[in-house]
Amino acid sequence: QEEIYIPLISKGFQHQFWQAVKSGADQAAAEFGVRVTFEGPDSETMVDRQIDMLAATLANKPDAVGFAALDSQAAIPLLRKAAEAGIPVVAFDSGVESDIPVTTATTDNVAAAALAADKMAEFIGGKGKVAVVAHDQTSRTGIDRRDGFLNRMAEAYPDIEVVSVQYGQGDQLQSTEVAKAILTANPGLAGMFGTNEGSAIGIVNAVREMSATDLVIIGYDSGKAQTNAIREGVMAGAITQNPVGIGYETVKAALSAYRGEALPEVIDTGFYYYDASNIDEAKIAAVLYD
Amino acid sequence: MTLLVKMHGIEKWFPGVHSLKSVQFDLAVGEVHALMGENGAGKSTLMKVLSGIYKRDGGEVWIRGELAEPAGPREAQDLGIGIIHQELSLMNDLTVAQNVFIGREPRGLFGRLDERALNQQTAEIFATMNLKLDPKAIVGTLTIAKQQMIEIAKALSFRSRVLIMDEPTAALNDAEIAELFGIIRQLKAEGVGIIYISHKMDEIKRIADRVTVMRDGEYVDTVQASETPLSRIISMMVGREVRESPLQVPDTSGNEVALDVRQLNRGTEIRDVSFSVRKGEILGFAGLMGAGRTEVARAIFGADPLESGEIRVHGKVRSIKSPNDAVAAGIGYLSEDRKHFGLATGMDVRANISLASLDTFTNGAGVLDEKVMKDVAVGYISQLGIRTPSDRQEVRFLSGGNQQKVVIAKWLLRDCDILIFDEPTRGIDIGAKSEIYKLLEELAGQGRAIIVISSELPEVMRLSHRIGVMCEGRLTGILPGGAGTTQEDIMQLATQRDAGVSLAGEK
Amino acid sequence: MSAVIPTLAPSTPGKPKSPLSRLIEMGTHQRLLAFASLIVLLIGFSLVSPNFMQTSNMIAILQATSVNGVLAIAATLVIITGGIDLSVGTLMTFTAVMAGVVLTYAGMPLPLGVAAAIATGALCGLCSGTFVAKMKIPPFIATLGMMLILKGLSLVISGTRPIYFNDTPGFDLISRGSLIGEIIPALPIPNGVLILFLVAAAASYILGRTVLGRYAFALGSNEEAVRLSGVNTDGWKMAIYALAGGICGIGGLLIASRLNSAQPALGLGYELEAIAAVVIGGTSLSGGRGTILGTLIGALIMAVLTNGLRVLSVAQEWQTVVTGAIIILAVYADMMRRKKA
Amino acid sequence: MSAVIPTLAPSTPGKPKSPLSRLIEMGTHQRLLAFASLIVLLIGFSLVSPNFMQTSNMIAILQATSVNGVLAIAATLVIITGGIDLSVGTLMTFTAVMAGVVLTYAGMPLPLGVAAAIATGALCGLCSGTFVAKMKIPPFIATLGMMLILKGLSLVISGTRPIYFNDTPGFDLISRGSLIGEIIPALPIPNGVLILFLVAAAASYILGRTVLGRYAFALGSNEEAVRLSGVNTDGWKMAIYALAGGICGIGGLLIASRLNSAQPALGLGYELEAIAAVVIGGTSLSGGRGTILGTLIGALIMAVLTNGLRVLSVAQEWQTVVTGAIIILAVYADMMRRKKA
Ligand SMILES: Nc1ncnc2c1ncn2[C@@H]1O[C@H](COP(=O)(O)OP(=O)(O)OP(=O)(O)O)[C@@H](O)[C@H]1O
Ligand SMILES: Nc1ncnc2c1ncn2[C@@H]1O[C@H](COP(=O)(O)OP(=O)(O)OP(=O)(O)O)[C@@H](O)[C@H]1O
Ligand SMILES: [Mg+2]
Ligand SMILES: [Mg+2]
Repeated sequence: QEEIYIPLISKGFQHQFWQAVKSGADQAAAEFGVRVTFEGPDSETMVDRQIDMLAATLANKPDAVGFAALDSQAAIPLLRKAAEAGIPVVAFDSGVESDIPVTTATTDNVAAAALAADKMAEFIGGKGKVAVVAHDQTSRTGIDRRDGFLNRMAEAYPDIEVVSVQYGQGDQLQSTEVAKAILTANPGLAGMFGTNEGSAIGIVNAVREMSATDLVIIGYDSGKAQTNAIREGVMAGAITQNPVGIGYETVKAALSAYRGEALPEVIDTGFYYYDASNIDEAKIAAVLYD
Repeated sequence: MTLLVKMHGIEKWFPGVHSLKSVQFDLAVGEVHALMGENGAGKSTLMKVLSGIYKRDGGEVWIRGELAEPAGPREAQDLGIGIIHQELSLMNDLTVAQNVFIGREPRGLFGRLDERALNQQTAEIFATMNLKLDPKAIVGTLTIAKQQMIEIAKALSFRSRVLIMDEPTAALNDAEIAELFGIIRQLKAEGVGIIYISHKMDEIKRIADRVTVMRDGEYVDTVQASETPLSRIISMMVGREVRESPLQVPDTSGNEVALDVRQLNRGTEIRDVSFSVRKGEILGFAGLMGAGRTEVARAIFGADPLESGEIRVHGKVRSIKSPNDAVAAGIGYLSEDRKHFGLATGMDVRANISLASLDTFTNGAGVLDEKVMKDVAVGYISQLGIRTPSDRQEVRFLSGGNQQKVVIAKWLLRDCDILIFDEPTRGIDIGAKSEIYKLLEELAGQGRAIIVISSELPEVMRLSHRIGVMCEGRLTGILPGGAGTTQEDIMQLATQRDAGVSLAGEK
Repeated sequence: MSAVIPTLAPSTPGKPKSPLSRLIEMGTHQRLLAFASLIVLLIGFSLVSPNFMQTSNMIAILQATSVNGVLAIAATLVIITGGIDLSVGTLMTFTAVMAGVVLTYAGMPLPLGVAAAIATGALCGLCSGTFVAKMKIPPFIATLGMMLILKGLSLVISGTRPIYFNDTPGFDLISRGSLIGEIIPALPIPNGVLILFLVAAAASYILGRTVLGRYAFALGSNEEAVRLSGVNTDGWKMAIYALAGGICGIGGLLIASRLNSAQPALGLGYELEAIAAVVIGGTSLSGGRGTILGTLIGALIMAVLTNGLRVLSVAQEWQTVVTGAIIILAVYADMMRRKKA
Repeated sequence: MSAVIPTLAPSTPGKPKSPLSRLIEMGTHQRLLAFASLIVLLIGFSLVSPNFMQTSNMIAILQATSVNGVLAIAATLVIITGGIDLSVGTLMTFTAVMAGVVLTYAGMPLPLGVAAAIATGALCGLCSGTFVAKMKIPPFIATLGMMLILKGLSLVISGTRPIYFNDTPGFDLISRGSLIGEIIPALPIPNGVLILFLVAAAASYILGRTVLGRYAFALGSNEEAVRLSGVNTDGWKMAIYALAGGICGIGGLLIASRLNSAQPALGLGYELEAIAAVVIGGTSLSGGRGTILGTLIGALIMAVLTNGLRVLSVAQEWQTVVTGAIIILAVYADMMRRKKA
């Protein structure tokens, strides 16, 4: 019989994080002998473009769909259409607020960012001024990671003041300029948190270009530049999700859903904090990409 | 008699130019008042002040006995003043009718346009002008001549009490000029006052009642046209005597053939045209509007494609695919439409003059030698008497005639063996005209082959050693130059139509 | 109608052409040309992929065209006057947000929301128009500024959170419902598409048959000449920009109802796509010429292209490459055919 | 022709102006005006925030200008010819990727990488130029197509992965090092900024003193007239586009060395910023007039604006609003001053 086709509609495409998810999906595809395609809009703001992508994919009568909704509500009519056509939907990255998806492969961004806050606090000794370079003001991941960090700081570390939250669209150059501006505006800043790869690298660049010293940088995700920064000690450490795992689990789940097998409500692919000390451990190395 | 217009003490300044120095002018009911003067004398400026386009820097304007302050085109229209501008100002993408009635379209409810009424009213106006032109034709596809007629029709449609005509005949041929004069006489009879600007002296005698002469932005004098000899008017304009040396045709039959054109063809515009020009010869081309002279010239110059035909330069067959090839082959072409095809009006005089010859002003590294370019430009400015504050003045700020002189300077500088001049003296004052005639003859004298396309028969006859006549894309004959050939001979060839061919935009 | 003559390259005075060929170029010529490219694409895709030519997919394509199409129509109006409008995308978003404020925050009835969106659009358009006409700011700058201002305001007003229309029953039907489908069940064309075509019809009527349209072309063709004819050019220009703004308001309603929410961050980058559709449709950026039908086809070409490549599940990076190449080819094909004509 | 009327003051057949201002306007006038707006901004920000006026921050601003500035210079060249270049952003990225391929994948020495980037840029520019000049495709479409093609190709060639230059010691010094700083330690101006100014100087020299520049202006002013002057307009046009492309190549090197990596996903949206800088600098989109100095100042204005607002840590959404408003005001101020002049 002809091969099973499982398209994944993601939130993005070019960013390294999504490429890692893609690679995980491809691994699974190879392993289970299914055909996987991976697509995502240029920016996480383009909700309607993602809908168009989903529509186009459904035209190909896939056997199951992986979907990372930019906005759950907006997608619901199409998801219904999929359900009616008997196409199981697996949500990934962030959940789809609807009962249509058979399962959700995700990590808890809020908790992950909170961990980042804890680490930051630990490094700067529980008091001082810190700032956040976030990658997006409106996207789910952007909001969760920002708020996860801010809320944790607010409730657990009264002596730490978050002086500025600014956004660099995950674009390394923009994030660099943003970070430099923040450093200029806040002499004696103790630490900075970058909410995704681009933001984190931006901070690192800023520190290099302004040759700022003893600033604690906590990053997010991985990528060669970031892992290098950690090895060199420019960056204290970073949170990483398991993007490869997300991709892999999504495809795996989609396949079992297609086969009608039972699935858990949520497949938590987990997140980790890593730094120079554990960066080379197998468990961590497995979830890092570069 | 009641005066429609009375202006006096009019002052106008432009950067570097004092264009109007306390000028006076008046216009009576039902008269044609000619306004004469050299290029840059200030004629158009004065009229733009009267029609509210320029704000005057001094002086007073009375319209029908009342002090008036025309603050813009609309106000001027309301005061009953209509103007035909020297430079065509039409919307090329719109149809003829849409242009004529722009701003006054017949409308239904909610600004709905009544296109049928629009076209019909336009057709009616054209009918009164005996003008054969399809109201639905796109203006951009029409010839300058036709576009000029549209401007006239537009001005007429305002039914103004005062009608300003700034060189309306510059682009017209005798036939249309006759029509225009018919219209003017009719308007006179209706009591309309007409201000008429032209550089064609003969026209003054034909229609003007009074003549006011300006020089260098100053009022010179106002005289009765009937009792003042042209020579006097001319000397008032130029400030000196202009002697027209009669044409003596040199014998060039022995000279080498510079340009030999055989069996040129393109659609209905060019139909097997063959002719040749020898070194030192001036070949004139006469013909009615749309005869296709420009087409032939443009085709030879590689500006438009050819369907068939052979072009030999100095005996060698040349394949000319672009103006670039043409210039390389030593052929230059001065277009009849300076605004669109002649000038980069946003650039200064110096840049425009050198535009066709930049290679001669550059070193190996492609660096320009501004110094030399300046000297050359200044040279031509004085030689052709171009009125401009400096060689860095943007060309669009020059008067019409002075712009034309800049184009001529460009090609004189380029110095080709074969030069095609299409309407070279369009809008150029009598003094400068004779200068340019001398220049052309000098060029011929130096052994260059010159082709002159002109819609002014006197000009063709004044210059040409031989006269080619075209009609509807065919070369209907070549007449010898000099006293032997009369206007009648030329017109006879120019009207050898053959049935079943119609011109652009005609019904 | 003059509107239809395409320019080869902006700011090049048309070199003499035989009156004949000019005539042919007028009328439906240009539209047919772009149309040809569209047909070729459709046939091509359906040959390669059996799944392409399904009613559902065709409708998906139309659905995908609707928003960009409406924005492109707005852009066409401005471009015909010789201007450009970079604010269509963020203005769309802003109007959607305003609809959200009226309907969800203030809980007013649906018609008021619709009115609010369109009025907001017209008002913002009027602003751009004023900047351009009265303050003589280049359209590019005026609308760029507007684009940024509106982008920011959308975020401010919405509190950077999407506004959902769940409390406004029937709002999503504006684009998702299908009046046609109720009459002809075999043809479930969504209302969004219907609205697109209605807007297009209205716009072409205005351009072709009303004074406003006439002056739009006249301004783009030779503004100075229009002024010299005693027309109040500034006023008419502002009117055009306002009209375009209002149309963007309709676009805002379409996208909002399609996503059943106003997404405040949306809209950046949409302006380029809209303008692209306009130019592919044969409208000249130098003004004075253009047709709504052409723009529609331009928008369809782009939608078909993206959808088709996805249905073929071409790798995304290659999709961009192919899209770029085909856009160039499609327009080149136009040039060639026009030359022949 | 539209080309001859400065868009900044459309359609006024020479309002009375003193001969002086007329002359200056053609020369440094316009630039000086934009310059005033720049000064106002600088003073304003340093009054509001003590941290703004630090050497380190001034240098940060200059560095932030470098990439956009170089792209804007490229765009200026094309815009002066009456065209437009939407591909500057993705071309920059593409050249960066090519440098990566040569240096990191093929492991060749630094100079070859530099050459590769610039050559690639020039080549791609030549393609756009050919589309425009030979195939008569409107510049907007030609460069839009190029933009998409190059965006895709960058991803394809890099395998959608950033290419790092860790194995090429000194590559990051291209923009980060500071030759000036070594000579005058007090003035650690990064090389990136130095390069920007060198490129600017070269470009203005070419525009002002060479045939190429002269034809660039002439083409923008009235292409047909230039053609009928026997000039090989197509060739020169292609040369300009190629030059612009080469300059984008330099931009690619700057950004790559700043990020010490070629980021294949970067570049979209940069074109708009570049063009904005050009227009703010007083270059007319209808071609025929413009200055590099103006463009530089335009780019600086935008950099100062974003940096200043960030230093004041204005909320993101308000940053956009203010930026938009100030861009409009800055240009409007120009208008006014020029009117007075
Ligand atoms: N807008 C302007 N800016 C600067 N100078 C101008 C402007 N318009 C006209 N001039 C100058 O004013 C003088 C008079 O120009 P005007 O056009 O009135 O001459 P004219 O008598 O109409 O000449 P022509 O017979 O060639 O049309 C010229 O020297 C011209 O350079
Ligand atoms: N700019 C133009 N656009 C289109 N067609 C033109 C243009 N100029 C001339 N033509 C065509 O060339 C023919 C002659 O036009 P032209 O302008 O040359 O008239 P003319 O100069 O009075 O006469 P001649 O052609 O003999 O010089 C017309 O049939 C017209 O269709
Ligand atoms: Mg005049
Ligand atoms: Mg002619």
